[in-house]
Formats: sequence, C-alpha cells, structure tokens
Amino acid sequence: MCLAIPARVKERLGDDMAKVDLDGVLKDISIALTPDVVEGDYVIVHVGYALSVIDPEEAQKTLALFDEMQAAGALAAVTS
Amino acid sequence: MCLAIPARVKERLGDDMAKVDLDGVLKDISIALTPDVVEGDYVIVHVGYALSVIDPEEAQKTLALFDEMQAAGALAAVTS
Amino acid sequence: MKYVDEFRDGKLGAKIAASIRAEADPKRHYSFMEFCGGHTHAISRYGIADMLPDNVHMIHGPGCPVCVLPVGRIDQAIELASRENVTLCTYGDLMRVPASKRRSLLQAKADGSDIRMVYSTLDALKIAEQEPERRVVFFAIGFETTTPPTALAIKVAAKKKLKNFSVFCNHVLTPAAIQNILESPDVRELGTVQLDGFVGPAHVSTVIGTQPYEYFAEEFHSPVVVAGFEPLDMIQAILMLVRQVNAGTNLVENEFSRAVKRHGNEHAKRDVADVFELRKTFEWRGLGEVPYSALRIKDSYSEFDAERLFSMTYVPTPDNPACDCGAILRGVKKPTDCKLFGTACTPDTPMGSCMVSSEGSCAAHWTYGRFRDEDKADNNKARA
Amino acid sequence: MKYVDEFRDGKLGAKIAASIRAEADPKRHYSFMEFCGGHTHAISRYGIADMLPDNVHMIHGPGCPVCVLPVGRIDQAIELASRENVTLCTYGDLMRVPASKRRSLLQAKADGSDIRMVYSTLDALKIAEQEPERRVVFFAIGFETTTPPTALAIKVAAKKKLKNFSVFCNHVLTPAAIQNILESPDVRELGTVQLDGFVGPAHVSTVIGTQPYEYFAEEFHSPVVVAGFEPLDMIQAILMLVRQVNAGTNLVENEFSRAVKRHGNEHAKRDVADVFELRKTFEWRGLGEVPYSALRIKDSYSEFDAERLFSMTYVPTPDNPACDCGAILRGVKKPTDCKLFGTACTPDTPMGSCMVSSEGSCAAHWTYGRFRDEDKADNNKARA
Amino acid sequence: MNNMKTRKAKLDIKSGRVNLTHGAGGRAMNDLIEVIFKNAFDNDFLAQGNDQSAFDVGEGRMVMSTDGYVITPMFFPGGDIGSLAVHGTVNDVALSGAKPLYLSAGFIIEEGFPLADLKRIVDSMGAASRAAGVPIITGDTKVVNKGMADGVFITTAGVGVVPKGLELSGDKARVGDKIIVSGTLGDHGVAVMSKRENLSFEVEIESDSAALHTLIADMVAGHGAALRCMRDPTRGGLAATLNELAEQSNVGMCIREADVPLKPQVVAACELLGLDPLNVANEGKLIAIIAPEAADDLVALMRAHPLGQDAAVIGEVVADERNFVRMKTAFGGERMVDWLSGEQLPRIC
Amino acid sequence: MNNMKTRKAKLDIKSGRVNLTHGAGGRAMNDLIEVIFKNAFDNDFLAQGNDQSAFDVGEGRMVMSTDGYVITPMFFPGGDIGSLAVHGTVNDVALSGAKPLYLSAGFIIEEGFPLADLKRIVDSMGAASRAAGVPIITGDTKVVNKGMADGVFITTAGVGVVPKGLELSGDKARVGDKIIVSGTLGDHGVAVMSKRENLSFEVEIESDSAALHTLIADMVAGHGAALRCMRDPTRGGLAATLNELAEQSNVGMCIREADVPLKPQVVAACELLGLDPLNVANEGKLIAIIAPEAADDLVALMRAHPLGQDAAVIGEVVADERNFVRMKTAFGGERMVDWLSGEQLPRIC
Ligand code: SF4
Ligand code: SF4
Ligand SMILES: [Mg+2]
Ligand SMILES: [Mg+2]
Ligand SMILES: [Mg+2]
Ligand SMILES: [Mg+2]
Ligand SMILES: [Mg+2]
Ligand SMILES: [Mg+2]
Ligand SMILES: [Mg+2]
Ligand SMILES: [Mg+2]
Ligand SMILES: [Mg+2]
Ligand SMILES: [Mg+2]
Repeated sequence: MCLAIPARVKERLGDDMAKVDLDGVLKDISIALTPDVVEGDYVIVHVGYALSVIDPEEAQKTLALFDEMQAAGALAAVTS
Repeated sequence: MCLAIPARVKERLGDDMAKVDLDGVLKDISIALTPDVVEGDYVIVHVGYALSVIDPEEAQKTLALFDEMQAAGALAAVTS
Repeated sequence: MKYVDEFRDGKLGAKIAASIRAEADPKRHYSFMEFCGGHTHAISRYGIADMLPDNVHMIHGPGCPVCVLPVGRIDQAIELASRENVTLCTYGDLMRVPASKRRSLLQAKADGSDIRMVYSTLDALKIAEQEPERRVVFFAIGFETTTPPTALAIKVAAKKKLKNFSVFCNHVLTPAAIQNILESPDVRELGTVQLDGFVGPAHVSTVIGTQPYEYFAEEFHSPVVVAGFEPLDMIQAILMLVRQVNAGTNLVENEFSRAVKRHGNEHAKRDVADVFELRKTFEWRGLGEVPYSALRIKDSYSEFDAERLFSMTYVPTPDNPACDCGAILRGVKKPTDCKLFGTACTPDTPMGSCMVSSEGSCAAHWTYGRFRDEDKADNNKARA
Repeated sequence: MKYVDEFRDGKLGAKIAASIRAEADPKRHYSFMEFCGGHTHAISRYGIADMLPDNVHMIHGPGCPVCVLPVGRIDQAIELASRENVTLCTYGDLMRVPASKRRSLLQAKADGSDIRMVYSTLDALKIAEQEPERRVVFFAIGFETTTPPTALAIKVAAKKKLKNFSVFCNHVLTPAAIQNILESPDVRELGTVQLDGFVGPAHVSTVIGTQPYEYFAEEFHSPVVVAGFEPLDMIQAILMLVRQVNAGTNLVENEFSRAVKRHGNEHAKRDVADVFELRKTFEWRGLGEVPYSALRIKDSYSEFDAERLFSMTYVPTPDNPACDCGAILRGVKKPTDCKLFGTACTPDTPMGSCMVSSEGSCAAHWTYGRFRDEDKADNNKARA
Repeated sequence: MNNMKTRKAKLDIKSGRVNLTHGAGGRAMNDLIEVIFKNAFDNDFLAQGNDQSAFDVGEGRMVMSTDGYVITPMFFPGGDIGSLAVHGTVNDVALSGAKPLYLSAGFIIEEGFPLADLKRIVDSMGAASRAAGVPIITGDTKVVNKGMADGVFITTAGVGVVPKGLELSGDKARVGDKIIVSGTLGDHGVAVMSKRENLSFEVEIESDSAALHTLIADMVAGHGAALRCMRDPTRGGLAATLNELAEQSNVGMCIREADVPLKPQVVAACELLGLDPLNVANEGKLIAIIAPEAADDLVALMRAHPLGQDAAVIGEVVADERNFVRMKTAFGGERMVDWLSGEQLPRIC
Repeated sequence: MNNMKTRKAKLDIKSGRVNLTHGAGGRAMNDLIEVIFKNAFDNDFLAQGNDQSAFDVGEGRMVMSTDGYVITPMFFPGGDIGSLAVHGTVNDVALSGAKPLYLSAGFIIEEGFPLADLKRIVDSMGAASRAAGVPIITGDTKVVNKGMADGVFITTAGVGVVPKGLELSGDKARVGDKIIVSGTLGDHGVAVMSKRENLSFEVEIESDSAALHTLIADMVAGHGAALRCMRDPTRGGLAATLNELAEQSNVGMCIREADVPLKPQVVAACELLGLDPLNVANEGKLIAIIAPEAADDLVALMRAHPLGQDAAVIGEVVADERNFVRMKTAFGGERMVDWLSGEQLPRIC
C-alpha cells in the first residue's frame, strides 16, 4: 500500500534527518525509523520517512530470479 | 472645526438613533447628544452624531442679517 | 440642502465682500486668524481669499486635529496596531500622517496590521461587538466636536460590558490652544504676529457654546466671531471682525446663532465630564507642551483606556527639522515660506502633518490655492 | 532511478508474462487478490491486465486507506476543522472524499475552514511550531506504512512539549483486513468469491515483515506473495502465485527481499507500540466492524489524541445505498457492476470513496482501464 | 455506462461554491466553463473551444485596451462587476473614436465563491456584451485559495477599429478648446459607496455604468474632425482626467463649478462624507475636448442621445505651462482642481 | 517651489511597499505607472498615456487571447510571473499560427506588496516582451486591500495576425494524423512545485517558460498546409490538451509512453510526489497535430529550432467516438490518459 520510492542517502543531516537523492531530486526526510543508514544506502521513502534500507545483494538476487523467469518464460514461449 | 452638515431628522429609530435625510441621502445617526429632537428638526451631524439642533428662527435672522449686509454692501459698492 | 444652499449664495457673498472692501480702512491691515482647519478648508475650497481686499489677511490657525497631533502619538498608534489581535480603528484623515522612520498607519496596514477606517465611534463599537476575539482600539483625536461621541462610545461599552473595546485618547481643547497662541511671545511681546481677531469654529461651539471665549476677548483685547462653515458664514464673520476692529470693540459675537447657544450642548458637556478629565499638560505639534489643553480618560473608566490597558508610553519625537509646520500653526509663517513646500513636500509625499489633512494649511494651499503663488512668480518673472 | 528502472523493464515483463501464459493451466481459473491499492494502481498504470492470460484474474482488495475510511470519520474531520482556531492537516488524497450532506474537506476549505494538505507528519509538526495560536490536528489515516511516521510525530511533539498539536487517529491494520476477507461468508461459505492467493504489499511488510501472513497462509490454505510495486515485481508475484497454485503450496513468499525482512523494521514497530494500542473494533467502509483492526492513541499520550482533546464522537453514517464500494472492497463485485459507475459517479463527481483515491478500484478502472469495457461494449454492439 | 462526452456536468449552482478543482485544468474546470461561461457569453468564437479566437478585419487602424475590475461590493445599484467589466473596456476602446469589436475576459475566482453569484455576474456580463454588440470571444479562469482573492476579479481587454483619418489623443488639446462632459458626475462612486458596509447610507441613485460607444459613434460621425480627444473620468473622477489631459497636452484648463452637472443626491452624499464630487468615479460618462466652434453643436448632438442628455460645456483649455486645472467656484472665488491625494478617504475632521 | 510636473516621484523601490494610494487614480498611481511600468515596458504606445493604444493592421484574419497568471511562488527557476504572463499569452496567440503583435497587461496588486518585487516582475515582463518583439501597449493597475489578493495577479491579452489561408483549429484532427510534442514535458510544473513551501524539494530543473512564436512561425512556413492544430499543454498538462483536442475533433488518440520526452529529474520528482508527468503543466511546449505524410519533416524542422530540439512524434489520431486518449505503456500494457480529476494533489497513500 501507498506510494513509496527508493532513494539514495546523500547526506545525513543530524537530528534524524537526511538528504536523499532520487535521480537529481533532493529531499530532506526523516531517518528516525532507519537510524543506522549510512551515506550511499538506498532507502524506501514514504511520506517523508525512510521505512527500510535496500539490501543490494537481495536486489541483485531478485533481478537474477527474473532472469531465471526470463529463461523459463523464453522456454515457455518456445514450447507454448 | 471638522466636517459637519445640517440634516433633517426623518425618523426616530429608538435606542438613541435616528434616520436623517440630506437631500435624499439617508443615514442612521446617534441622537444621544440631542435627545429631545423631533422628526422634522434639522440637526448638525458630525461623525455619526447629532451635535445640536438648528433653530429655524435664528437661521432666518442670520439670513436677514446678510440682507442687511447686502444693503450695506450695495451702498458701499455705490459709494466706494 | 436646506441650511446649506442658502449659505452658499455667491451673489450675496459678492455683496458682503463689497461691504468688506468698502468698510476696511485702506490705511491699515486686518489680520484675523481662523482657528479651525474647517474654516481653512472652506476659505480655500470656495476661493474666498480672492474676494477679500489686499489689506484683509486670514491667518490659518492650529485647529486641525491631525496637524497638531505630535508624531510620537502616531508612533504609539502604529506600535499598538502591531500588537497581537489588536484592531485599530481610526478616522480616515489619520491614515497617511507621516510618523517616525518614514512610516504611517497606511504603511503599517500595508505591512499587515489590522487598521480600519471608521466613520464614527459607532462603527468601532460595532466591530468590537462583532469580532469578540479582536482587541478593538479606537484612535480618538479631535477637538470638542469629536469628544462627546468618544465619551458616549465609552459609556455604551461600559453599559454593554464590552471587554474588547478601548480608546487611545488624544482629544484636545480649543480654548487652551487659542490662549496659548495669544500668550505666545510672537503675539504678545515680539509682535511678530499681528492678530486682530479670531474666527471661532461654530461646530466646537455647538458643544461648548460661546461663553469660553469671553475670557480672551476681554483679557487679550481680541474680538471673536463664532462662525459657521458655509462661505457666507465665513465672509460674514470677516465683515463682523472688520467692523469690531473699526469700532475698537472686543466682543464675542455669534454668527452661527442658528445652532450655537452661549452655553452650548449641556448633554454633550455632561457626557464629556463623566468620562474625561483634564490632562495636566499635552504636547501639541507646533505649540509644544500646552498646560490643561487635552483630555484623558477618568479612572472610573480606566478599563477602556488603551494607554493604561496596553501600558503605552509616550516617546516625544522631534519633528522633521526642515518642516515649518510649527511656525505655520502659530501663524508665524505661511506654507510658502517652507523650503519643502511643493518640492519635497506635497500631499502625495507629505513631510509634515500640515500637508496631510485637507484642513492643514499646507495641504489646503497646495490643493486649492497654489496657482496664486505661481501667478505671482510669473508676474515677478514678467516684471524682471 | 536505481532500483526503479530495472524493475520497469518491459522486455523482461513480456517474458515473465509469457511464462505466466505458459504455466497457467488453461483448464482452470486463477483469482488473486492484490490487497493493496498501490498494487491496484500499478496494475492499471502499467496496463498489466493486458499482459495476463484470460484465466488469470486480479481482484482489487480493500487496501486503500481512503476507500475504507467510513464516511462518519470524514464527517468528524470536517466538524473538527470548523472549530475555532483549528487547523486540520491531511494527506492530499483525503481532500475530495465525499462526506455526508454533499460535503468534503475541499468544500469545507472553500467554506472557510483552515485545512491544509501536507506531505508528511513533519510538515504538520512544523505548522504547529510556527503557528502556536492554531490548534493543529493531523488527520492520520493509513495502514502500517503511515503509522510509524504518526507515532514519531506524537513522540516528537511530546518531547518538544508542543501543546497545540494532536492527531485524529484512523490507522488500520492490514492482517486484520485480510483475515476478515478470508473469514467472510462470500469466500469461506458461499464461495461466491474465489480467492486463490494474495499479493501482499511490500511497503507494509518493510514495517511488519512477512511473518504476520504465515498464520493465514496456513489457516486459510492461501498462498501469499509479498511484492513490490514496480511492474516487474507485480507480474513476478503473479507468476509466483500461479506456480504455488499449480504446486498446491500455501507459502508466504517474499518477492521484495531487497527491503523486506521476515520481522520487518523493529525500530518502527517499537515506535508504534510505544504510542498506539489496538482498538477493540473499528468500522471499515465495505467490511463493517472489524475486531482489533485499528489503532488508537495510548493513555500515556492522551494529550495528543484529538478524539479525546476535542471530545469527538463518532456517528456512523450509512453509505450511499446505490454505491457498491462495500461489495467491491470485499472482491464480490467489480466497478463496472455498479450502476453509478461512469454515470453519476466519476472521479470528478465521486459518489463513493473507491472513486476518489487513484488507488481506489473504481477510480483506477475509470482513469486507466475503462477503454476496455467500452471496447467490449462496442464489440457486443458490433456482434449484435 | 454512458459516454463521458455526454455526461452532464454536475454544478450545484444553487448552493455550490467554487473550489480549487474548478481551476485545475481538468474536467471540473471544463464543466464550469461550459455551464457558466459559454452559456452566458454564447457566441461562435467561444464555442469553438480554442485557446484564442480568430476574426477578420479590414485594413486600417485598430486600438486595444484593458482594465481590471476589483470592485467591492460586487453587486451595486445599477450594475455589478460583470456589466462594469464590459462597459469599462468597451468605453476605453471607444473613447479613441473606435468601434469596439471584441472582448476577452480573464477571471480570478476565490475558492469558496458561491456559484450562484458567479453565474449572476457572468450572465450580467453576457447580457451587457450582447446589448453592446461586442462579443466576449476568448477567456480564462483561475481559481485561487480562500483568502487569496476577494470573491472575483475580472480583467477584460478589448479591440476596436478606428474610422479612417480619425486620430484622437490626449495630447491634442489646444488653447481655446472647449471641455465637455456628457452628464452628471459622481453617480457611480456614490452608488457603490452607499453599499459599502463601513459607510452605509441610503440613496436612490444608480451607477451610471454604461457602454458609451453608440454615443461616441454619433459624436465622431457628427464632429470627428473637430474632436481632440475623449476620456472617461473613472477612478480619480473629473479632477484626475482633466489633470491627465492638461499634462499630456501641456496646457491648463479652466472650468466653472456652476456648469458641472451634479445630481443633488451626489452633492449631498459628498457633503456627508467630506468628498469632492470631482474626485468621485464615473463609469458611463465621458469628457470630450473639442475645437471651440463645434462645441455647442456637439453638445446639442450629445443631448439627443440617451447617454448624453445632460451634456454640457464646463470650461475651456487655457495656456498654462504648469498645466494647472482651475475652477471658478460657484461662490465667486477661484481654486485649483488637483489630483486626488492618496486614496479617497472620507474626511471626518 | 518647482513645477509639479517636473517633481520627481518618490517611490522607495528598495524597501517600500505598494499601498492603496497606488491604485486610487491619483498622483501616486501615476508615479507608480511612470516609474515602474512605463520604464520597463518602454514603447511609444504606452508613452502616449492614453487609455488605449492604436496600431495599424493590414486586411486579414486576426486572433485574440487572454490568460490570468496567479502562480505561487511568483519567482521560480527559469522565470517569474512576469515573463510567464508574456510567454503564456504570446503562445496562445501564436498557436493559432498567428504572428503575435501586441499585448495588454492588467495588474491586480495586494496592498503591502514590496515595490522591489513588483519592479523585478515588471522588468522581467518588459524584457520578455522585448525579447519576443511583442510590445505591451496598454495596461491597467489595481491595488486591493491586504489579504484580498496574493501578491500580484497579472492578466495579459494578446492580438496577432494569421497568415492568409491558414486556419488551424482544435476540431481539425483527422484519423491517421500524427501527434507531435515539441520537447520534454513537465519541466515547468516540477520547477514551480520544487519551490512550494509545503512540498519543498531541490531539483536542478528550470521552467521551460518561453515564447514559442518563432518556432511556430518556422512550422507554419514549412508545413502550414499540413498542420491541423497546435496547442500548449499548460494547466492539466499533455493529458488535458489531448483530451480537449480529441473531444473537439471527435476522434481518439493513441500515444506511446516510450516516445514521450521526459527529463529524468521530472520523472523522479513525479515519482516522489505521486504525480503523473502527463498531468503536469508546461509553459514552453506545444502539441501539434499534422497530416501523417508531413510529420517526420516537421519534427526535423522543429529540431533545428532551439525550442524544438527534443521534438518527437508521440502518437496518432485514431477513430474513437468516445474520444478516448490511450497510451501504450513502456512496460507493454495499455491504459487511458484521462483528464486530471480534481486538483493535482500529491498522492501520498
Ligand atoms: S510644506 Fe510640508 S514640510 Fe513644509 S511646513 Fe508644510 S507640512 Fe511641513
Ligand atoms: S462507481 Fe462510485 S458509487 Fe459505484 S461503487 Fe464505485 S465509488 Fe461507489
Ligand atoms: Mg484601460
Ligand atoms: Mg478604464
Ligand atoms: Mg487560459
Ligand atoms: Mg477573502
Ligand atoms: Mg478610461
Ligand atoms: Mg488563453
Ligand atoms: Mg494559455
Ligand atoms: Mg485602467
Ligand atoms: Mg495575502
Ligand atoms: Mg493554451
């Protein structure tokens, strides 16, 4: 549910705030819910708060899973 | 001092207020300072209050005085 | 308009003017002061100066409540209007009066203060009743004519137990000012200002009557004619003064007997006495501190006294040193004597208070009369 | 946009869609409910429906916080906003929701209430700090994603001792709603709604994790895939559900492992637990009273609870009887089944809440998908 | 489900209010335009629905003018902001001697403004435009947040075509020219002020708001060659207009108070408020400057037109490098007639 | 005492504020107009000081258009309300294929507005008008009470002359026609929103605010005969414009998401705010509908102009009695592109 988008933590600003960067769009958000983020992390931003941190490896795995699907799909496409 | 104008009391409205008429312009004013005015009286209106009541006889006398002046003036104009 | 149009009859006026020309002694000068700005305005608006002979001069007195209000009082009003939830109600003429630091009530309004022009104290009361969350302050100025309406407003507010209405009182007294002028060195000792008589304002006398002038007339050997504001009243009063001077009398005459009695309006005087008391002293612009020349709200109505309610303090502010308003109000100078007149100072860019109200000497002369100066300048040029 | 663009790759999508078409058993129907309005929105916006075979159906669930908020709560908010000095802050989507008597927050604003759209609870806090004379109420709605920000705002307000900030809390819980659907007669007894699996919203699970779904998956024999909101996430989740159905499994799978953990965000859960507690019951539009399905502010933060602070009382208001939102939210009907859809009810003239938020089933179908119905109508016409 | 195109717009004109969606460029705005504006203005140009309207013109000289209308109150005796927005701009176009052809209209509406009032205003505008024969061919609507405007503001622009050879301009007044006014002054200002809450007085006077172009057409047809310029004494009244013209032409003016047409109620209201009627606004009057020999004929011609019945010569153009406007007072003196200083605040004391 | 005429107006531009006297029709208003407006707009028409301006035209077809500008904030990256008020109306005139000739400008100013900001806006407007070669020949100023407006509102109207034989109109789109956009969409809306206090985000993007008439002149010169219509996707964005045109011409439209030019920052900002870039406003872009055979040549020609560098064919006109606008999504599906419903409120949840 609800609009949320991954953005890169560009700078921690103190006071539980950070500046995030989404393709050149900068916005100050609260990182009170993800206090451990470091600059360079990607966080899921929702109503001005970071809800969670993206795990790059898991993201890679998911994309790899799609590749697998793609293979399966390709196969399916061939066989169907 | 100050802008004031004679207007006719058209109607007493109660609550120390009256509607006055100045050549078709009607305005509600306070008659708290001239509590005894009756409809038809002319009052001197200033900042929304009647300051005094005009005495028609005295007004007539003053105009008569001007006439006297006029006579004197006419005389003066002839003799000067 | 009954009681108006009859008193604007130009033909009668021409004839009274002819009488003045005929009766004024060509070997002497007549200098009369019309105390009141309303008279100043009437003289200008009807072009009465054109109708007088060269040896009859009118001097514009200090009877414009806007002009005599010192800058410090405007500063106070501006400061008051900036306070939280304050709504300042004022008569329109005050809006553009220059205060300190190039400010004015109009500017303060533009800056966001809630300042409203009212026509009457009744309007200010209505605002207070309709907007109970606002602290409505009526910025009261004026001579004896506007004072009874302010007194009544305070009495009504007290009766209605209006908790959000108060008055910033700046009411001043005509007789005190005239006495001050008559006692001034310019008039009494130096003789730099010649004053052969006064035109007293009829509207003030509707309230206070003619009696308060009897003392001066006698003490200072100065005739007084209480006159109305229509042009015939005005020109007639001048004729009456010329005649008194010629006859060597110092009487108080009542040209406005149609609405002025010797003792004025007893109701109004009672209301004023109920609510106000004399201030020991009050600063007048141009005249300086004048003892017993203004009113303050009595203790019994202190809850309606904005000065006390808001702990206002008065800081005297020096006038613009280049402005000659002070001397003009005392009859020592004319507007055209001021270097700023018409250059830096015009009704659109007033430097002094006399340029603000249309009853101010400078504004009246600028707005209605300056073509005469120009003509003279042209004549001079032509002669040169 | 990293982590966005990769997940919008149309070529990959086409291939996953091909897998779905290949793997879906042509002899059976697959009905999955995407619980969340965000998924509904994504399906419509990317045109994913076009890419699915005819026997794979998506049912739009009740996961739109705007849609499930009963009219009576909006009425309460409108009433609250009309009170003296109240500034009501709200997320934009709520502005146009129809309330009783043809009113809405937008209309209330037009009528003079101080209602402001905010992007974040941080903005509402800022308003409260900057305008201490206003009583700032945040109209809080949403599922588990918006709840932690509300909790934090209350904690910050408490820490800063902000006396003029409060929250009108309408936060609701995803698992309770899903359970309610699975327990409904339509699904469980009547079988009028076929539900072969759920797509769970990833964003909710960033907070609560995947673990809360494990109970249903087992109890109701229903596979759940927690999925992201990009189109590849969505279509991939559908493939995963097809595979589970084919395999007869009832697992909770996590498609969004890149940001969702089994136990979610412990920080966020702790903040929520600090500030909120379960309501015994809460009315959902469409679902009716659902036990333990919403949050209220704990006693220890009662001074920030607008419902208590303003003594608000809830008056249930019947929905427009012609509006089928209720049945649509439960998956019993489709938007086009409603007689008002597209005639009386459009996003510009919404009759029900599902037509307001772009995540509502009716609005999403109207805005993005109705050309398909029309095509069918045309086809029918052509055939006739 | 019916076609979106044929869906009836749902504007609750009786009790609805304008909200921000009515200005957001979407369907709600379209509805507002269709139901309120296009119906009221009703012409083929607008019906085309383009962002501009096209019209044919012959070779020649054209004029363009614009004015914004922000009047409070919006409804007043003798008119409203809508009719005023037509008359005012038609007049500014026509006073050049032009035949007004077309108007544009831009609306800025405050959120919360009653749709019923909007409709009343727009209908009045449509009626005024049709009565004048000058269609509103293009327009625009903006809605701003509550408290960011005062009900409705209207800005109209107009274009017209000038008869061949006619070149009126404010710089053409010459010494000896006559100054003509088309009727009584101050009616509009007094009618509007009488409805201001803080000044309230009652007076049976209506705004003179009117489109003067037919009167002007008669004047141009009859005495175009002798006419120097025309202007409408709106804000600032006769005083401002004469001062403007005196400065533009580098001349002086001298008028006679006794000849200035004034209704007694206007005089009375001005006395009561401490205003000078020469500073009060008019919306259906014009000042014309004309060569002396044609003045009396022009006045006679004007008096034959319903909008010029009280036309009068009120003075003359004189030589004055200072560009003063003077007035012989009815009482027998002389005074200047200056620009209004500051706002026209009622004088109290 | 010097001559009133030569008295220097005393506007404290650095720290002064507009007050009610600046709109009262007196000397203060005259000062404001002389010092701020006439200097900035600087042309002989205005200098004449009449209430309307005259100009010569040849026989032919003219167009007129108007728009009000109420933008918040008034200054934004790439422009301000002043330049926008020139560009917007120049464009609405030019989009008919006309050469824009003249503008009028009406100002409604809130009491208390800083004179420095007013001067900045008016100067920018003058610069935009000179750059476009379309002078502001007549204008109007009103000042309203504090709290009765939001700083400054500007309404401009424009007139222009249409080349002989050219008749573009929104009702001329035909099945098979190509839909062309002149460049990236949403830049203006995003640049402005980035400066809104309640949305604040930072983005290095400027409004595309620009006068398009030279681009349009090239297009008309090159392919006037094949052009059906042009329109600028302002409020409501591309979505509103295509829907308008579809309804006017009683057709459908089909566009391809992948071909719609969008800057990455605009896409990102819209993601962040939950907006659809197709609903976001543009102020320097146009949509053209053209016969299919000329489309590619037109795009090539547009790309040679600095304001058309990113021009692209984005779709086709199709038959559809329901006048739907559809879009093939980049992901591979299809959806409708509808009018914006309500105001464009950022979607949160
Ligand atoms: S002209 Fe101005 S500065 Fe000079 S005395 Fe008069 S008010 Fe003062
Ligand atoms: S179309 Fe409207 S009325 Fe019908 S179910 Fe949807 S929201 Fe309710
Ligand atoms: Mg104009
Ligand atoms: Mg005009
Ligand atoms: Mg427009
Ligand atoms: Mg308002
Ligand atoms: Mg004019
Ligand atoms: Mg337009
Ligand atoms: Mg436009
Ligand atoms: Mg104008
Ligand atoms: Mg404002
Ligand atoms: Mg346009």
